[in-house]
Amino acid sequence: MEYILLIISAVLVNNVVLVQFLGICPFLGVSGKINTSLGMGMAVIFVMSLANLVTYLIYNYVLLPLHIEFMQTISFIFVIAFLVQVVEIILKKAVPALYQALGIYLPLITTNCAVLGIAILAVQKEYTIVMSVVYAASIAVGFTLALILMAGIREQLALTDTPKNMKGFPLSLVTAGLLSLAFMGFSGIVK
Amino acid sequence: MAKKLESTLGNMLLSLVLLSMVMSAALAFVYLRTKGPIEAAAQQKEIAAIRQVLPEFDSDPNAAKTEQDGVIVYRLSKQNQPVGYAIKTYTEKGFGGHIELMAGFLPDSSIHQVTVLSHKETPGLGTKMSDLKFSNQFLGKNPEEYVLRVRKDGGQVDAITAATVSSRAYCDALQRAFDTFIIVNDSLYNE
Amino acid sequence: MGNLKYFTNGLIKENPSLVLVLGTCPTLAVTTAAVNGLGMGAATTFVLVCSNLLISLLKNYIPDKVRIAAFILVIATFVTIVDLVMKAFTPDLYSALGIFIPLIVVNCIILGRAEAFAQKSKVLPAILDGLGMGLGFTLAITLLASIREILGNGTLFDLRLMGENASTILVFVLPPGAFITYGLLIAIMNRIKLKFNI
Amino acid sequence: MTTTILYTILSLSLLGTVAAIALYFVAQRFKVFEDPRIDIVEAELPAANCGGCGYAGCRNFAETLVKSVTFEGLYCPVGGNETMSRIAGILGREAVKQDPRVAVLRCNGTCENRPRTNRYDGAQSCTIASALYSGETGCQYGCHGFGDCVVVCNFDALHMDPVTGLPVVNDEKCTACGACVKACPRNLFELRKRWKGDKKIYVACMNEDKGGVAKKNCAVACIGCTKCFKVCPYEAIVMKNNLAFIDSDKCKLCRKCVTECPTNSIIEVGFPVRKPKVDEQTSESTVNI
Amino acid sequence: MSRLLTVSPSPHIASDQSVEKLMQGVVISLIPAFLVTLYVFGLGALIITTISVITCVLAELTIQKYMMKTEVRIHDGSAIVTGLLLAFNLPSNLPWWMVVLGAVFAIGIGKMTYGGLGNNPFNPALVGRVFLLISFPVQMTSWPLPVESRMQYLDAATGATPLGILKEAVRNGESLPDVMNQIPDHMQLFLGQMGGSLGEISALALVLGFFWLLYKRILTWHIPVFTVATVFVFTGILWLANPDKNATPLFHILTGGLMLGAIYMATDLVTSPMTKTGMIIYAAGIGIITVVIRVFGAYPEGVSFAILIMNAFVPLINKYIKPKRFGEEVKHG
Amino acid sequence: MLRTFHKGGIHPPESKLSAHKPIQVLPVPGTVAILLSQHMGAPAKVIVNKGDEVKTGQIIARGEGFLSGNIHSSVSGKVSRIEEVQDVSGYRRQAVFIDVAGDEWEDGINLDTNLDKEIRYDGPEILKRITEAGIVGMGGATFPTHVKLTVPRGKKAECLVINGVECEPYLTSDHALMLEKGEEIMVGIQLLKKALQVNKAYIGIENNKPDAIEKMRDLASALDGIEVFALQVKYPQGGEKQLIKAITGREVPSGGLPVDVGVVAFNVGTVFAVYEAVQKNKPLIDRIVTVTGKAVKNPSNFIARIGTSISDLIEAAGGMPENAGKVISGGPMMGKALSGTNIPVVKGTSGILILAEEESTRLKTQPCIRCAKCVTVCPMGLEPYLLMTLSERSLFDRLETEHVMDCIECGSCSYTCPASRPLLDFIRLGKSNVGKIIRTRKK
Ligand SMILES: Cc1cc2nc3c(=O)[nH]c(=O)nc-3n(C[C@H](O)[C@H](O)[C@H](O)COP(=O)(O)O)c2cc1C
Ligand SMILES: Cc1cc2nc3c(=O)[nH]c(=O)nc-3n(C[C@H](O)[C@H](O)[C@H](O)COP(=O)(O)O)c2cc1C
Ligand SMILES: Cc1cc2nc3c(=O)[nH]c(=O)nc-3n(C[C@H](O)[C@H](O)[C@H](O)COP(=O)(O)O)c2cc1C
Ligand SMILES: Cc1cc2nc3c(=O)[nH]c(=O)nc-3n(C[C@H](O)[C@H](O)[C@H](O)CO)c2cc1C
Ligand code: SF4
Ligand code: SF4
Ligand code: SF4
Ligand code: SF4
Ligand code: FES
Repeated sequence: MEYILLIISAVLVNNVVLVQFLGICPFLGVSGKINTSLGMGMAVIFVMSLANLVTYLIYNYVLLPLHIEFMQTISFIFVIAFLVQVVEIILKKAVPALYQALGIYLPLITTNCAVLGIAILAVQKEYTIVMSVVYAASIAVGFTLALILMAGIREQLALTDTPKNMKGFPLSLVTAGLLSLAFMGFSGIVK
Repeated sequence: MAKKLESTLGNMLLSLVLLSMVMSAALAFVYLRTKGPIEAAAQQKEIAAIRQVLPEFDSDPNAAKTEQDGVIVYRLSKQNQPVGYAIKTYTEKGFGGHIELMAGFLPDSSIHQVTVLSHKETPGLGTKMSDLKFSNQFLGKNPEEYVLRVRKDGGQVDAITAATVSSRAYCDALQRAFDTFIIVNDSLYNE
Repeated sequence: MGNLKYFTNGLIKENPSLVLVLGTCPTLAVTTAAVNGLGMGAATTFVLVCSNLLISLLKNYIPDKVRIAAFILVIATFVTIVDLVMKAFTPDLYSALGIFIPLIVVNCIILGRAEAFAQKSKVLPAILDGLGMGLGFTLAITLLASIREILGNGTLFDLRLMGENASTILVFVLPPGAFITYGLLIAIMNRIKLKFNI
Repeated sequence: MTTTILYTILSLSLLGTVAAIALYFVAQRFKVFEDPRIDIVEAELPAANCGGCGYAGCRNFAETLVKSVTFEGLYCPVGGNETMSRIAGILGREAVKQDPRVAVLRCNGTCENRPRTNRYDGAQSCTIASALYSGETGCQYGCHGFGDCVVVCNFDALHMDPVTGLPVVNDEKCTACGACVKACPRNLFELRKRWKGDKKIYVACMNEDKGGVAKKNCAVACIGCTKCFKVCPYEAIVMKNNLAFIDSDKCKLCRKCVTECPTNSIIEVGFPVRKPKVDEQTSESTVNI
Repeated sequence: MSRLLTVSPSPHIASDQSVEKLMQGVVISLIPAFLVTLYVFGLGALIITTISVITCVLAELTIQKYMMKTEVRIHDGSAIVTGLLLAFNLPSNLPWWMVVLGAVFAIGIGKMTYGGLGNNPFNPALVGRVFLLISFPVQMTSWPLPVESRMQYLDAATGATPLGILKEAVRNGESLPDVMNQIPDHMQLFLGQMGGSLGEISALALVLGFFWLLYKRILTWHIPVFTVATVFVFTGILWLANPDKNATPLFHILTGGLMLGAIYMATDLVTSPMTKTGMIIYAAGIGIITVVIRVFGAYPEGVSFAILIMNAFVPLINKYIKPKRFGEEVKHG
Repeated sequence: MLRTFHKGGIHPPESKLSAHKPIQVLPVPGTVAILLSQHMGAPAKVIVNKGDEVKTGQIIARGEGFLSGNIHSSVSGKVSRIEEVQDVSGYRRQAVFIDVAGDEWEDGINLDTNLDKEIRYDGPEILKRITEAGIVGMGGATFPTHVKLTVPRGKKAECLVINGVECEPYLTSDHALMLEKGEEIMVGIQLLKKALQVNKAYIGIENNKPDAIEKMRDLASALDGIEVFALQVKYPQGGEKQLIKAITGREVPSGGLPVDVGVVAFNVGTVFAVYEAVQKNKPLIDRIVTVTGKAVKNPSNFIARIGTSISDLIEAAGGMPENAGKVISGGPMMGKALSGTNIPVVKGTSGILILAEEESTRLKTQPCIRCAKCVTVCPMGLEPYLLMTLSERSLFDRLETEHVMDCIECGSCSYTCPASRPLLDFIRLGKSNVGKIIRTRKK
């Protein structure tokens, strides 16, 4: 039950993008096409879970014992940057088509503040190692959900005539706002 | 312009390690310089809160401090005359979960003043509990006769409109403070 | 004179928030109050200037292959410094900005400037660029934050602008309001840019 | 106190070392070679991504340029000769020189010249109208006037003239990308050699009908009388299917044909105004180059 | 020939449907519900509806004319429908300026930023309503008592909606059957004797309107029927599982904005799927989310949110749920 | 329960003004212009010269392409010129102009009107006579009938479907034909059955022609293997895929032909032409044309010689109405609007419809309100709103994956759209572009 609530909370109620404001740059950048956003979503799910696993270990087995918690940010970002490189290589070899599609966005996962932010949040919330990973995966699923919904809407909008000044970022942001408005309905389901 | 260093293994290692060392040294230095102030700031905040909820005192709050089930009680005095208790209390029943209050009780067990330390309530709704309009209704009330429950639930507290949940939580935290106060006060009388 | 354009560039023409649309997370998250906007802007500007400075100084001593790693190292250090300093000296602001202070590390603006500008430029332009970008960012998010604070909370820099009991439009301090206000602000910026041919 | 410093330095350095080593090997093993010249060439191209070169965008063209041995058939109409020779310099090759060109409309069937015979009421698109039927006038070769060409011009070089109902080329903006040539279902655009001062002489008609029919449907139609063909001293004019065509590469702008045409279907642009003709009979000899 | 013949591609005849007529049909179908609301809420209802409609139309006019500088198209009537439906989703004692704000938001953000009629992914009226609900939770959740405060506007006496009473009771851990006697019985619910938004109170009037829309072929039955059915089934399961904690399915479909939402808002042509299968998935989604929010969420009512959330899924549904193509199935042996 | 097809379809007002009007013979005009391109494929090759004397029924051009048919003189007289004349699309095409002199028929053509029931020939001979007679589909597509009768290798025809649906509003030529020439049609069906070696034939007639249904049922009951189906009235039931679905329940696969489901379909007019060609040796030189329209004085069904000017037909029906706004060759749903009336009748001309000025203009296009009505009515299960948008934006790859090539151009979508969007205009554009892409890919 605890896990179910955690998952619902992370995916719907406290959606990273729509409520917590993390990972907005890739959310705005990659949400143009449904297929790309699916790929990006999968990459993020993988990287995030892995990142939370590793950062959990580093925090609890290196930083805490040595009393250098203040090194959290710097060590986490290092680890994440490294992980992303690895994922990039795997993708390049294993699924070149996906690699082509995600193009410049893979490196952007490094600067996707959701990955670092969630790692830090998981530490703050003092989750266990399993919960930390489940939390990260659910958050990433929430990210993917938001990304795909957005991509669907944007694909549809691409076939309509939108006002000139609203084209691009403004319309994406307003749409994200309305999505977020709709997701407010889930508030209170889980704390 | 000088030539860039080549990307050889040696150079890469050297530059990264050197940079790491310099940077981490700088960090450690800043950490050590700010460690004191950070703790002091936290202290300062606590003391400031205590000052808000109690009449003037001159004793060191940390001198007389006990803890009961997560509720922290400070006993304050002025010129060795008891001024009252500042009780740092909490509840989990807020709309967003955890809420921390600092409540000041005079020795006659009446409430002197209450202030909110931290919360995760919805802006504009639950946050109104920090407003004087709400918190002033507790001034001078003695929970022994004053029922710390919202009117809906048969108490005497006027809830914040559309934020009954937060109001209830607030009462819950105060009640917890008062319960602790009774125990501590008793034990003090017994001293 | 020539150097001045590095400074003004970030203010309007390549304003990181309103034109490049980078560093969107803090732009959206912390802008519930104008003070937060200023604080966040200042912190970011500090990191931006320091990292631009250091990177442009070190540019010849960092091999290409590890440059991103090195940049991250530098940036992360300054972020941690800001983090510690703010925690020590402005604890209230620190708790309002929360997780978004450590997240300055991944703010795309900073790495972007390091990669696109500082590593190719001399020290002075690098500093000016950092300052301009930082200021542009600060101005933009303070503007956004002011709008949200006024409409959503009825205050500006915590000064009450309306009666205690006036109904404010809560949405503006909630997530949807952030997205929508930001979007409209960029649209207005687009229009201004079009009109004045910037 | 000192331990903290020590630990800090140690941990970060260790992390740095590991990262550096790992990254080094990663970089070594998974190197993907990409010709750096592609970037350089791409930077030289106008980045209009208009496809005028026949490739999918500027980057694609840059790749092709770098790969190919000669520049035969490779030409960026937007950048023009200057760009091409610069790129040739970069790649150490010979650029194909092409005379600068400009689009001209080979139809002068204005509302005045061409009486309407019916009213079109479908989707406002030349291609759709053209697929449906012969058009709003008797001429089945002329401009529909719904501006498909205007829509495709990326350079704002075309607009519809509401009075004539025909598109007008802005010579300054036209880059000869050829988009309009492809878009026009009636094939009315031609990329012609660009002369100094934007001088032009061309047959503004594509009507292949016999003279009588053509003339009936449009006052300025080419009726295929071959007078211009006969008068041209440079053999620049060819006759085909009752229609005259002036080859802009051979034409020397002598303007003899213009006066010869009985239906005024040859247009001259950018010349000083002619003196009013005194004598019809001798006009031929009075016209100088 | 003196007159020129017209030439155009086929077909040369067209049905007599038009956007204007569709919108007129919706307006006509709303008349019964409007009459009920006039009877129940009186003055307030009239004021809110008038302000909402006028503001929507003016907002659209202003934006088209002065900001987008395009052709003015208010004559298509969609702004009137949006205004009406927005009003129907508000309590009758809402201050006038909030109505104005909501209407401007609905049209300005919900519709015109996307280019106007036909382009908006979200239902504009609901965007306006949810905007108001989140911005002014106090005013948006205090409901004038039916009939009693008919002649008042702002200072009407207020009470809770049946769903609000239910939510509060569940939160306090009271047993449902006890609370139920504070709530009008099913017949009253059906006819409209309860507190609530203008248009949602009488299921009967709404169903009447629905039949008119079906008759005029403005709607198909799929979305409303499947939405209500899903809610019925889902709440039925919950009720059977724990009748002490959960209200009856009939209660759920008669209260709140479910009928209004299912018949008028979920069916907005622009923001609903294009195929029958898609519509069924969409309607089921609305039903499920509605119940989840009603039963587990902070808001007593969830229809508006459910519709907006499913609106966001519509492009995906349209992309992946295709009509069955002719000649698609296996060839005849 | 009447049979029909189940996907999509519309109910436009029927407006069959000329129903029950007898077929009148239009007098032979003074000159005719016989177009050389009256079928799907390449124009036929002329074999007469200017100044030649020709007889009625004499072959004047040979169809040499795969989808071409022979063309015969429809009158007797002298070839005055071989020149271009406007066809229904307004473009000028080659035609043989003949100045009429008398009405002398080619030898071997049986001119009597007696019913000739006896089936004398075997399959190949029937096919040969049909080919010679230059018969093409009279249902509108002018697809050469002999090609349809040659079943591709590996496929097998199992039944014949006869299209007497005439679902287009206004048109009544098939209806009139069934009423007056039912017996001949039955013989024609038997001939076609023999040529195709099938033993079942189904005739589909919409329920708004009860007299025709009754008559055909009567006739069929006397014969083996011919069955008449009354069908629910729904456009475009006459589309062969829809008709086959309605009658046999089979769906012609996307991109496939009716023979893929064992069916070959013919229009009743085609069947009548087959009867005349085989039994009477008469080539296809005339056809029934409905002249109709609300403003037309005498909406009528004429039998007219190929090459007659459309203006002659209009004159015969009472002349061009004062308020005529649009003249259409064919029905209001699929017919072609004409830019003038000086256009010769061809083998595919089933009707001339004159719309009044106020019916002629389209309403102003509005933005799509995504009402899904076009999706609902499309008989092919397509999404016209999407196809139009994709076509407008030249997204041809997606158009292809959205099955644009399946569109039968029935126009139901444009008819229904409340926003008056020119859906079919753009879908046609998309089809032609995608068609080009597919063809170049195949090369
Ligand atoms: C998004 C959202 C946020 C809310 N935030 C709070 C809150 O912070 N504090 C609170 O007491 N109630 C909050 N509520 C309202 C409660 O869920 C509940 O409806 C209310 O407290 C009880 O209603 P009443 O106070 O009008 O009796 C919120 C509701 C929603 C939908
Ligand atoms: C290339 C081609 C080959 C065809 N081959 C056959 C055939 O072998 N048998 C047949 O019954 N119909 C054949 N058809 C005819 C079509 O099935 C159809 O009857 C014709 O296109 C006219 O139909 P319509 O009037 O519904 O458009 C062929 C059509 C085409 C375009
Ligand atoms: C939308 C549509 C409607 C049609 N309606 C009819 C019709 O009413 N009657 C008819 O005989 N053919 C109609 N056709 C043509 C038939 O599809 C088919 O071509 C014809 O029945 C084949 O016979 P034919 O080759 O003898 O013409 C229609 C075609 C289409 C695409
Ligand atoms: C059946 C039907 C239902 C409609 N429902 C709504 C609605 O719920 N909200 C709304 O703003 N507009 C509604 N409209 C009007 C119009 O479609 C709407 O404003 C568009 O979403 C604007 O693009 C409706 C129209 C019709 C025909
Ligand atoms: S006028 Fe034609 S050739 Fe010239 S730029 Fe425009 S599209 Fe290209
Ligand atoms: S020139 Fe061609 S494309 Fe342009 S308006 Fe005329 S017909 Fe259309
Ligand atoms: S014209 Fe084509 S797309 Fe339109 S309804 Fe008919 S088959 Fe469907
Ligand atoms: S019928 Fe017209 S308005 Fe409706 S979805 Fe189709 S194209 Fe759009
Ligand atoms: S600031 Fe760019 S992803 Fe968060």
